Amino acid sequence: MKRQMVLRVVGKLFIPYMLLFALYVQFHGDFGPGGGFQAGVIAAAAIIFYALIFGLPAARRLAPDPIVEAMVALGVLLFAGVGVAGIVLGGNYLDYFVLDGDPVAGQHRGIFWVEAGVGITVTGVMLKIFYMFAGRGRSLDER
Amino acid sequence: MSAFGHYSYWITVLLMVAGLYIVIARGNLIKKLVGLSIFQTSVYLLYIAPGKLIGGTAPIIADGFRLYTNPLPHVLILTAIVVGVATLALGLAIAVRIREAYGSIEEDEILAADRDSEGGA
Amino acid sequence: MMAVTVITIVLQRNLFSVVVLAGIYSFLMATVLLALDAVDVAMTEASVGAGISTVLLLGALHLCGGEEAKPLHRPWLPLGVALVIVGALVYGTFALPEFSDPLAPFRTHVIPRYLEQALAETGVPNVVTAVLASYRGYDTLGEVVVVFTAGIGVIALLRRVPRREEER
Amino acid sequence: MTLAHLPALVVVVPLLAAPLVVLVRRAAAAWAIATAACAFSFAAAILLSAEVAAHGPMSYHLGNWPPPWGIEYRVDALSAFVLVLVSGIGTASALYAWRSAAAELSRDQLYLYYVMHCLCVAGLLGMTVTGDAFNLFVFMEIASLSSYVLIALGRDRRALLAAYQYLILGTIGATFYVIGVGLLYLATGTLNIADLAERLPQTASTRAVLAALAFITVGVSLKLALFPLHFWLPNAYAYAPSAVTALLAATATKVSVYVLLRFYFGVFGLRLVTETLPMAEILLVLSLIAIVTASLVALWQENLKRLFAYSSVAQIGYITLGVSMASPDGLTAAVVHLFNHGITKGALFLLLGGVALRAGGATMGSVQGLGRRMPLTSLAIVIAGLSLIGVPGTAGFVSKWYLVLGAIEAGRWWLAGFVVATSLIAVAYVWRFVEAAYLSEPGPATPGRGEAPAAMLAPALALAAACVFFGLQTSWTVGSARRAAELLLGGVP
Repeated sequence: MKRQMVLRVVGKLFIPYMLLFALYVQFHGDFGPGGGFQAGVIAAAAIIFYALIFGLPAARRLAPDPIVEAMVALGVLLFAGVGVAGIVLGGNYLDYFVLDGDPVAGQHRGIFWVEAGVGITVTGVMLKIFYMFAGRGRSLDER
Repeated sequence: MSAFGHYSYWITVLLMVAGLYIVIARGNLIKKLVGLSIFQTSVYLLYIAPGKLIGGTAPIIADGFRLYTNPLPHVLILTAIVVGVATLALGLAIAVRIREAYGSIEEDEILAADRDSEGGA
Repeated sequence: MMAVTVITIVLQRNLFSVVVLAGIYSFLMATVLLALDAVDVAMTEASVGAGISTVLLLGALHLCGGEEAKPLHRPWLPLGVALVIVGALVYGTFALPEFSDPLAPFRTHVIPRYLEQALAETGVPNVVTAVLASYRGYDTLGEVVVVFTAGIGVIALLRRVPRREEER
Repeated sequence: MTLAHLPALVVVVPLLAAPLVVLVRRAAAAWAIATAACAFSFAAAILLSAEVAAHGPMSYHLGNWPPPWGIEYRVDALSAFVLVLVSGIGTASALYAWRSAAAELSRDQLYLYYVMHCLCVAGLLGMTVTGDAFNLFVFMEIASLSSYVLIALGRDRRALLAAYQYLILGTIGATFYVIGVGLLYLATGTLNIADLAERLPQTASTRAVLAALAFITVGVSLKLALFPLHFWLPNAYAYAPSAVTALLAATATKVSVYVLLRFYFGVFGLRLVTETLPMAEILLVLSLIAIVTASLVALWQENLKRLFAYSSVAQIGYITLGVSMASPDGLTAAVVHLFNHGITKGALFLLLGGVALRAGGATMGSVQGLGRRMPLTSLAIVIAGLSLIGVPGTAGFVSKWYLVLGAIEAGRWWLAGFVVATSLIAVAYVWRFVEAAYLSEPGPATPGRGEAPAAMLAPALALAAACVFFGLQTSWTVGSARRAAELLLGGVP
């Protein structure tokens, strides 16, 4: 795999754009198709490609395990935290209306953060699962 | 009531049953999981196909369109897809562990292995 | 097309081809969904079903090895179960509204508010996003937690354990 | 202000605890967070149940969207009752896990165990309290995915296979449920349970509704291990870690029964369930078969965890028997038994976990002479066993009493006789334990003198004491169950 120059160059060129595309899907979800979940999958796919081309250790340097694991938890916390913020500000759980003086702006803000939470967790989980399966195979081969 | 009006349901049913058949009839743990995801996927069609309006458009509000496809099933199915892939990942993880513990992913062989170890104990 | 793919999956015993066929099946499904105007769902299905699932299945296959043994069971019982379900579903769906019927109950009840007011109430033109993140935001929280559960579950199951597991 | 938010908080707090635990990672802190979250839910559930008893059902609009557009949480007599059971057992099992899980799992898996524990409890609570059919599915999946992992964490390699089989069957069950809900949605256009109940009688597609009823019944029956869909249960219970067995045995199947009750009486309505389709008869026959065969199979088990797992299948039969009567007494019996059997089985499996920890396994061989070596534990097992049989003075008696009353009320004397007769089989398998523990000399597999660690013994003894307490003091359980039964039979909740 390491000798395939073309693949490496193309990969290097493409992967930043894939991540960029993921961000676009993440934040454009309000207007077109897309949203946190799809963006998360695309972002994770970008790094998985990176791992396929440059090897798993390289990918693990790019997105180290502890960070990925923290992402998994932080996304859920962010989402649930937005909900709690609703209660603290005097509304119901997951009430976005109270997040801003203007209800519609509050909705927009709520949706934005919630989608961000979804994106973070999904990226984290997909990467983590991939690491787990791929890492398992490696250690088996070595034995 | 025309047969064509329900055509989409029937395709759904066919896919569903094929998936379920794989799950029940096959002994290979991984193939069972593939069958399971086909079974789940077919449910997507059950929800989404009836929501389509001929002449309608995707549910993104814009000027110039009045007919939209039903958005609620889309939301539900997005959730269902996610649940499906979560189940698949977990199922595969368990299958991998089974393979390591038993050295096989055929249900019959595993059950036989268990019976042997029980008989020996 | 999809039907053909599925039947091939049923008959095929090489797991590698099964997995690839399942990927193709997902892509076909995504196309159908696109034709049904479910853009968000189609996009997810293409990336999840054809992308992530296939990668996962291949990863697992790499760990487990490829061929399926000959089935020992007689297929009559599963076939019987399958036929009963066909019966129940055909029976049930016959009375449902026809394809693209604009007066079906699920078009006149809850939906109109989403379609007419989502833009004004949430400021988001993509109704799917509006419903997903706001009206039914709690479902989405649940969905994220499901993903989270799966992620943590896979960690719990596949992380290398220092202690050798006991076999019995 | 807080009281009004409790319906959401009771679920959200354990849900929030899970990612927190992942970030903390240290086992002791993880345990503290998980236990605190469960205890909070328990307290909230008790408050809610008092509130509901005083002021009637509460409804909570998540995201402040009124149903049927948004998702509604609904607490009434029945769901508050189940909430108390689930969160109570969740707390006991979390306390217990401090020593038990530490002994059965490796150190770096421990915090993951607590994550799954929180998620499982949150999922079950969410299923109970939700008023939305699809939301119920989502939380069902949270609860099931986490329970697959919990079972797979068992030490024995057969735990993996049990978890896999449970995963396949559980997913089929959940998918059947989704198909049923989908059919209902296509027929009525709504997902809110109360709204469904209102709109169902007007729908034109009765056949779709009947098919939905069938799919939901099969799907939920898979989850609640109704005979003949119970294959996954004994292995799953036998090989899971002890604290998990107690948690699942006492809550998971019970919540599924609750879902079945909700749909039968809260959505489809009595007329559709009992008159259009012969559901009551089908349930009755299946329950009877379940009670007899599972009790008989239990008689021959050497592994005590398996023995009581089969006994669970039989006891679930008693619950569905009560459901099938569809009368006030029958339903009261079903709901009370749901609770009483929950605490009884919770106590039993926690105690057996203590035996397994000291002896390395809970088989008939390892409990020989246990009465002398672990006197408190064996005494408590006997008490819980008596409750399982339904001896007067224990919780089990109360529920069987109402079951018999319901049968007599319906003019089915033979059914009342049947309930009493099958209890004799339970006498037989509990006697096997008594015989081994008190009448035999300690064998080579019997543990030495000494009880299980206090952290394990205390929650187990508390539950065993609860078996007696709720056998003598029946006003709260029977009162709640009675109100729940009236609510269910009153039609639209």
